[in-house]
Amino acid sequence: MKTVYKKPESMTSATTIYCPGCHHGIAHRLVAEVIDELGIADRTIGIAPVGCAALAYDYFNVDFSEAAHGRAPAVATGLKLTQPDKIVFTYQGDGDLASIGAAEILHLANRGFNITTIFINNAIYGMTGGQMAPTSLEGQKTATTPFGRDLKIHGNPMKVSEILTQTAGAAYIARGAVYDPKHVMETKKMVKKAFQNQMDGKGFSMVEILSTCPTNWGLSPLDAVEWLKDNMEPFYPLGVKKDIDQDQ
Amino acid sequence: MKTVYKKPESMTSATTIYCPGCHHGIAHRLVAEVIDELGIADRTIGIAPVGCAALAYDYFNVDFSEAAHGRAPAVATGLKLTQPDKIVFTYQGDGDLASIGAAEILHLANRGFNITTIFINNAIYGMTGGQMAPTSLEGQKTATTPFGRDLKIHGNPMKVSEILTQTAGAAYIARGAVYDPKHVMETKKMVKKAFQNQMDGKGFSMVEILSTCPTNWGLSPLDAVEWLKDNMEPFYPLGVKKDIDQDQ
Amino acid sequence: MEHKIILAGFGGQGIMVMGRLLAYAAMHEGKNVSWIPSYGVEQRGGTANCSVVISDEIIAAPIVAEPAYSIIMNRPSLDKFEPKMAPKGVILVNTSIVDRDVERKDLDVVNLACNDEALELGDIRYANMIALGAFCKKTGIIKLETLKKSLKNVLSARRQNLVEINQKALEKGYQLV
Amino acid sequence: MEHKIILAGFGGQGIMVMGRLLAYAAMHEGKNVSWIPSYGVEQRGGTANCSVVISDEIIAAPIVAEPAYSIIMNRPSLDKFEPKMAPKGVILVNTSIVDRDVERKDLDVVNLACNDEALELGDIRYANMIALGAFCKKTGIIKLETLKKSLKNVLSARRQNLVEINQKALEKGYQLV
Amino acid sequence: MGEKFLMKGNEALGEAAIIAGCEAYFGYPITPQNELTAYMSKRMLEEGRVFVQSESELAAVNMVFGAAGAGKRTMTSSSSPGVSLKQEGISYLAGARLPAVIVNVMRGGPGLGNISPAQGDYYQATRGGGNGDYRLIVFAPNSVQEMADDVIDAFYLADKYRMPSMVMADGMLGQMMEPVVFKEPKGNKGLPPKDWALTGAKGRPRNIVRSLMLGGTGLYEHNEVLRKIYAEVEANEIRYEELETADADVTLVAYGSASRACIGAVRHLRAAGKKVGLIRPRLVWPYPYKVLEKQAEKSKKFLVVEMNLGQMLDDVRIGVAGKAPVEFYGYAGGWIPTVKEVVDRVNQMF
Amino acid sequence: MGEKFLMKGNEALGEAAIIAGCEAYFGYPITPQNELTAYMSKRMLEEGRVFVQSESELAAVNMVFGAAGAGKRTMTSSSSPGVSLKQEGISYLAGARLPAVIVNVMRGGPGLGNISPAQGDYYQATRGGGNGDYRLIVFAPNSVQEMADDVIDAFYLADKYRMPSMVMADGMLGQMMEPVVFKEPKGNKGLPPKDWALTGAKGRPRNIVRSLMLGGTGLYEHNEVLRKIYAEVEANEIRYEELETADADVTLVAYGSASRACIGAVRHLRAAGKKVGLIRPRLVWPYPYKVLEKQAEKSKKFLVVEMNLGQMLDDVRIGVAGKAPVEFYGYAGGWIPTVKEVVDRVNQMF
Amino acid sequence: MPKGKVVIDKEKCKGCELCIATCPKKVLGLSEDFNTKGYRYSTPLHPEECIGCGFCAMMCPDVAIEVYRED
Amino acid sequence: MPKGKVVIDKEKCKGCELCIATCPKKVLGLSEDFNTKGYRYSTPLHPEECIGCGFCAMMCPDVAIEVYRED
Ligand SMILES: Cc1ncc(C[n+]2csc(CCOP(=O)(O)OP(=O)(O)O)c2C)c(N)n1
Ligand SMILES: Cc1ncc(C[n+]2csc(CCOP(=O)(O)OP(=O)(O)O)c2C)c(N)n1
Ligand code: SF4
Ligand code: SF4
Ligand code: SF4
Ligand code: SF4
Ligand code: SF4
Ligand code: SF4
Ligand SMILES: [Mg+2]
Ligand SMILES: [Mg+2]
Repeated sequence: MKTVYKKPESMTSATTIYCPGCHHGIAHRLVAEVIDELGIADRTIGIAPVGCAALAYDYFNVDFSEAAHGRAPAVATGLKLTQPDKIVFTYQGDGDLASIGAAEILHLANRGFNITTIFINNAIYGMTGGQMAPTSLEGQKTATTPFGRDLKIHGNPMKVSEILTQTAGAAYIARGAVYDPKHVMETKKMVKKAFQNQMDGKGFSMVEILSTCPTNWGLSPLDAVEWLKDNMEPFYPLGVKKDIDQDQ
Repeated sequence: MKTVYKKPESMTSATTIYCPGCHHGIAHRLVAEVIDELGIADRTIGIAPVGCAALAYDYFNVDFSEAAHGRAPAVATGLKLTQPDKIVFTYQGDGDLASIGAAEILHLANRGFNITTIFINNAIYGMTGGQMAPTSLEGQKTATTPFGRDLKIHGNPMKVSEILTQTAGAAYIARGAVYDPKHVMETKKMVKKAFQNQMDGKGFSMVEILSTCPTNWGLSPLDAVEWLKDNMEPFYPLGVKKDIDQDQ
Repeated sequence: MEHKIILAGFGGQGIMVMGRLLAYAAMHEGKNVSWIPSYGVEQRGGTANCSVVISDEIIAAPIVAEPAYSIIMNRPSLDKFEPKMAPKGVILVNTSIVDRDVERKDLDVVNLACNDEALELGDIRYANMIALGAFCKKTGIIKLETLKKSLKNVLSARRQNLVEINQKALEKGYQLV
Repeated sequence: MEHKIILAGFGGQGIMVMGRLLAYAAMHEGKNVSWIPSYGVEQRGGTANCSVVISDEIIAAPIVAEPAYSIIMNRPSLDKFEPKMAPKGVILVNTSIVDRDVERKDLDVVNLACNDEALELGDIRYANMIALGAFCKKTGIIKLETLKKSLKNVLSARRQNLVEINQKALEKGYQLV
Repeated sequence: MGEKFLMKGNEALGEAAIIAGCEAYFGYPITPQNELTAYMSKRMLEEGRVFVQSESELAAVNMVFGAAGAGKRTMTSSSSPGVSLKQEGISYLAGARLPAVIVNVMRGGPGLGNISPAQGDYYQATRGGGNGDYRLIVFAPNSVQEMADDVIDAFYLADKYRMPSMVMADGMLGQMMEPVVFKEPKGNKGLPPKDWALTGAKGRPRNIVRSLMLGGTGLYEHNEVLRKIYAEVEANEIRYEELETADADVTLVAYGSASRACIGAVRHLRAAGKKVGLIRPRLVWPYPYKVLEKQAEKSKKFLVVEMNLGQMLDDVRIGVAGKAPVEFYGYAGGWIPTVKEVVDRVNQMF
Repeated sequence: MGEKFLMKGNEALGEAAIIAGCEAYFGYPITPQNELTAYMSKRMLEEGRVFVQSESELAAVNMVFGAAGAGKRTMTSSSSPGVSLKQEGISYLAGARLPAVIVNVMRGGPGLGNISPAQGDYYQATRGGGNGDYRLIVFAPNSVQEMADDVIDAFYLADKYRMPSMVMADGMLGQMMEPVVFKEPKGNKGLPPKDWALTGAKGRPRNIVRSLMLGGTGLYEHNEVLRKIYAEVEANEIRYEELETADADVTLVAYGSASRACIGAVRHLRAAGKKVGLIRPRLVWPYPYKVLEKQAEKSKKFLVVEMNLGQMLDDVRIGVAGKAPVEFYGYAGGWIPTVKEVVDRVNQMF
Repeated sequence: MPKGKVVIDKEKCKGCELCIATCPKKVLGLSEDFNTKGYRYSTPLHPEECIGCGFCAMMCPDVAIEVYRED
Repeated sequence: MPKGKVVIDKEKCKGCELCIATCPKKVLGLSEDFNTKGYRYSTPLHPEECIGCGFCAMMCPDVAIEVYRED
């Protein structure tokens, strides 16, 4: 029998600390599959965020650095500029990337340094127990919006990908999801493109992945998928937002 | 004889520390004129940046706070939310707002808090002696781009106003200049609108003002105006970039 | 007197509420008391546990390293805490879920099929109160009445209607030992 | 011996270069030397000045608070530094621009119309070298030759063609005292 | 006496702030202080006051700068790495002489470390991790009750001296529940008016809030003002507790969570006939140097117990001034001393 | 001996870094260290190395984290408020055991303060303004020559002990020109290989760079490793200079810019027959406590001179340990002691 | 229809049911018993129905699934 | 053409010439002498030509100019 699916080489056999059904695991897998397919495992350096994926280095079979909360783009800059032949990627949550690290990602994108970012948007702070993220939706109840996110009080949800399209240095910005096989396949293409771009020296590339946090949303993994489709996807439309290869 | 022009009441009689011909002075004047015209001097609180305008409080006859470099939006948030009836504005340079303070301005704009920002884009760090700003142009020689800004090495110039239009909370984003009377008049209208919006509770409003830094550009004040027109204005086109009143 | 207690089980078993109830009751009886959860990454999927200390004096160490008492609601918790128990400690084990016996011979073991007993009351969610009721009787650290009275303090406003059924569970557990 | 010198004037008058030249020359003569500009916001539009200390020993205080020597190239600098001069200090004043006399009686004053003399060489930009040449003669702190030789160290690569004319200015200033 | 509540330390901090009249809270989530931010997100809105979950700790402390500049009682809280990020802002608060309360619920370090209780930020809190010469009034509670009491006092003293104050707790105190009774705050009794606040210049000359003092001797003089205020605080506000120190041969010195095991140890060792006492600074700045100096005249030995590698140790050495040997017992990264450990360690000293 | 240059301190720092093999520099402008960033912006490109003007000090120190993680010699520089912003990052560097050099050209504080020379960040540098228990090797040069020498040593010792080091200068040293001769660096002689670096896992198991140690006793053990390393540094790397201390009745203690006036004062006072000496720590961490302890056996009095309100004062008190009175002379916010001032102050002690 | 085979590592499974919901052939279901981490795990209830499409593996966040198909 | 009057505070002026360049009537020019701050300052060389348009004042970064016009 031929093998249809097996654990990618670039993943370790460690069991993740992620909650049941958490999309972090799927996103990890896609990244690992892409690293395998591109044959770059021995020259890839990943950067783990502060967030549920803080221990990402336990799950990837490649060199990894930690980064202070939000500063993965800066750490990536230090790693990449000193070793331009290496493939450097950051893996960041919405608190990490969109909140505390907003300046760093904006400047990385605007500079256009040749780095890849995987951005996990689960509309919440998973690691710290479910507080509002910049991407939390109107009305969403979280640990810090106990009465629901009120736009007057808590401000508006942030569309990071749309904002970053306005930067000169972004080569590729896309938003995917992983809630069914079709989207898993589409999103994997995006991830691959984002890595391929770096190999081709095209500049900053980012894939935002709409993800569930069943635990902090207070939903079962399957209900969480439905909530994502009903609430997140309409507000954060999927698709390629910028692609210098297409735009030219 | 009737008075055509006199120092606005909201300005003190102190002589500024600004270099001859520096556009900071004109921008100050416009803000003071608007404060006078709206009759809000006794309930306005300004926030000075870290930059050449760090001593702005010496020149305005209204309550003023200092802010750490880049953090004026945060200081403004603290002042405004605790006193919603006051008119709070930040006055920030391109180093302050676009570089170190990128996260704060992005989040203020996205939240849409009811605050006004005057953003002086002179494509350089004036105060510290002429280093590259995020807004410095391709090829521009500065203290930290001695061979000219090389996009591959130093990254791309940042179009802050265009980026901020993508935030949900920005009510009004406009870019003006003050290099001749016509533009002074136009820009004053923008500034007035940005303050009026706050009085009307419409949300975050910002006016970017393209400005000269004759000293650090190494040009006479008049040559600096020409440089601005020839180089900055084409890259940073003037006009209203977003206006919820128009867009609706 | 100082009583050092560990309560442990899976996340959804109401371990924290059980601990808080014990702590409240002790406070209502005029004791010094402390409650502290073990917090951290290990919580996810692993065991949840909390320390409760009840004392007549100032509590020197709220985190219990060597419990004299414990309520063990699942197997991983038994594996983790059995070796840590103080000599001759009292250990209450939820045999509905725990599939092995306590190995240490010095311990004073109470075996109770909490889930099954709870199911009789209509829902396995009351297993924690069954356990606590039994623990109360066995140890005498706290009065059953105080536990019952304190229930309103630990149930959220929305759940006040469950006071009565939880009181029943406490009583049932009390009777079972 | 330790010589504490202040050089002061407007921003565009080549004050810093004058100071650096003096410092270089002193270094070339094997002395300990320090040069430090006054920096800060006050520089804009105000006076620019620098301290030079030349010494046989380690220099204890590079910032000169009480200069024994000064070259004063404009009026605000005179106002600022005249009161600070050490008793009986040597003060060289650029009378082309400074429109008042030195008031202190104890000071050893050298009045020199540096700008006018420089203009004779073709450009008022050489006023600083005129002043320094004169200062050299008057004080004997440094040799004219060393100053002349050190010029190449302070002029940027693009300005090396100006070495000669600046040397002339130094000489001219030297002659004038 | 009010009602007795069983509360988490983090929540008690929040409720005490509400009682103390905190008008604006700015925070960013971080373990182990999350319950405080969550608590404020609910209670402040219920009270019609200001709550903002800021984009970062930097933003939070600078929002505090704004609210404090408006003359409001304001607070921010975080845990170790987050407090590191606030250092510039705290230095600004001190420089601009703005009263505000900062809470640090310390965790293991350095760097990201872990989320276990620790006392590794003692230096940062007492010596100013930010730039320049400034101080914070630093409370070191060792129980949920003290956390509540200290927040109330922290607001008051901040206003009294026009300077920021800090409540330095740790993950154990933040996470644990204990009974707490909230005391009546003093309100504004005896406090100077905030006539420097930025409230709009209606009917008065404009006010300026700043730490920048360019040119001339402005900053020098400003620092002399700070020096005077700090000397005043040191003269007025020393707070500590002594336990069995009168005849102690060995004196323990500890604060916060570490001091609880020490209290247990003293009890235990006294019961065993050993002459052991404890000095427990309630404020770690200003520091009770004189108390230690006096104790050093009678006590033969000192043992500092900290959940770090030895930080208050410096202060004890300064206080004891060579009059007796000072030993240290401490580990970092999640160690919480047990009574038994302290007892064993002290027994080595006899 | 190489050529003698007349150079600004800031530029000498830069050239020395180039000579020391600094492969990546990340900085953000701030007075009075701007010449260093400017110098690197030119020279690093000329050398084909990495220069980035980062968006902030935070970004700079985290870029350093990246470059250090890659096993490269790397440096960042700033002045006081900017260094405050780096505290979290520095704590991370220490936690992850990454070698790197941080330069602080100190200015007046607290807050924005001013741009005059000052020594107000001594506490921050020597005790860690960031969270947790960590140390930096802290150089305190007092001349342009020493600035150059120290940068070279700072890179070497950082690599040797796998920890960050700091060169702590001030606005006067940064802005002044003095003659400087660049010494030959030791290169990598005697240094451990950087087999932990992130260079891609080709032909070896993957490497991980981190300070996070969750669960179990990982962080506790990590801190014990740090404790051991720090003890080693304290045993090996004490550096100080003594001037006329052998028979000194009054011993001055000073570092950096403040020490220059003290050298002048010692000379002056000795000429006047007064027995005065100076101890000048060249590294302020590790600190020469034992040197002070020994000196306290012969010297009657100590005077600490600092351009702050008294920070190293703590260390001198700890070192002297009560054996002699320790007095303090210092002001903050732009004060630079003159020889005359120090002489006058010392004369009060006789 | 091709014939497939699905292999699930029960110890890696966290019982999230994402695979179960996605299987077009309803091959998978939750076990009655628990794995050592305390989860009911996914298991092929109707292995004969499996077409080896790999969808289940694609959805598994814990890489607990291997899929094979007849060539 | 209306008649205007321009008044320049010579001590506030920094001699940047922005007003001079903007004046439609070429009224203004730099002085020969310096003010106390050392700047050559702007001064009405042809005051009679002034139409009181206020452009000069609008361009002055130092608020050194007042303009009046006949009603
Ligand atoms: C400086 C700092 N601030 C705050 C934290 C606490 N913290 C850890 S993870 C996190 C947010 C995680 O949310 P996100 O980035 O969305 O990742 P997720 O867990 O949702 O994947 C925060 C605030 C920290 N470790 N450091
Ligand atoms: C934290 C911090 N970093 C850096 C500085 C130094 N600094 C002062 S002003 C400035 C930049 C000013 O540039 P910009 O904001 O463009 O204002 P401009 O002077 O051009 O008006 C910098 C970097 C500082 N004071 N604080
Ligand atoms: S908390 Fe949320 S984001 Fe984190 S592992 Fe659990 S489900 Fe995933
Ligand atoms: S340096 Fe530039 S921005 Fe600053 S005052 Fe001078 S001209 Fe204006
Ligand atoms: S491979 Fe396809 S058919 Fe087989 S179990 Fe998985 S999803 Fe079902
Ligand atoms: S998707 Fe994976 S973890 Fe989830 S139930 Fe299926 S096999 Fe188990
Ligand atoms: S008012 Fe108009 S015409 Fe008169 S001087 Fe000014 S610009 Fe010229
Ligand atoms: S614009 Fe103002 S400052 Fe400039 S020359 Fe005219 S009057 Fe003077
Ligand atoms: Mg998230
Ligand atoms: Mg600028």
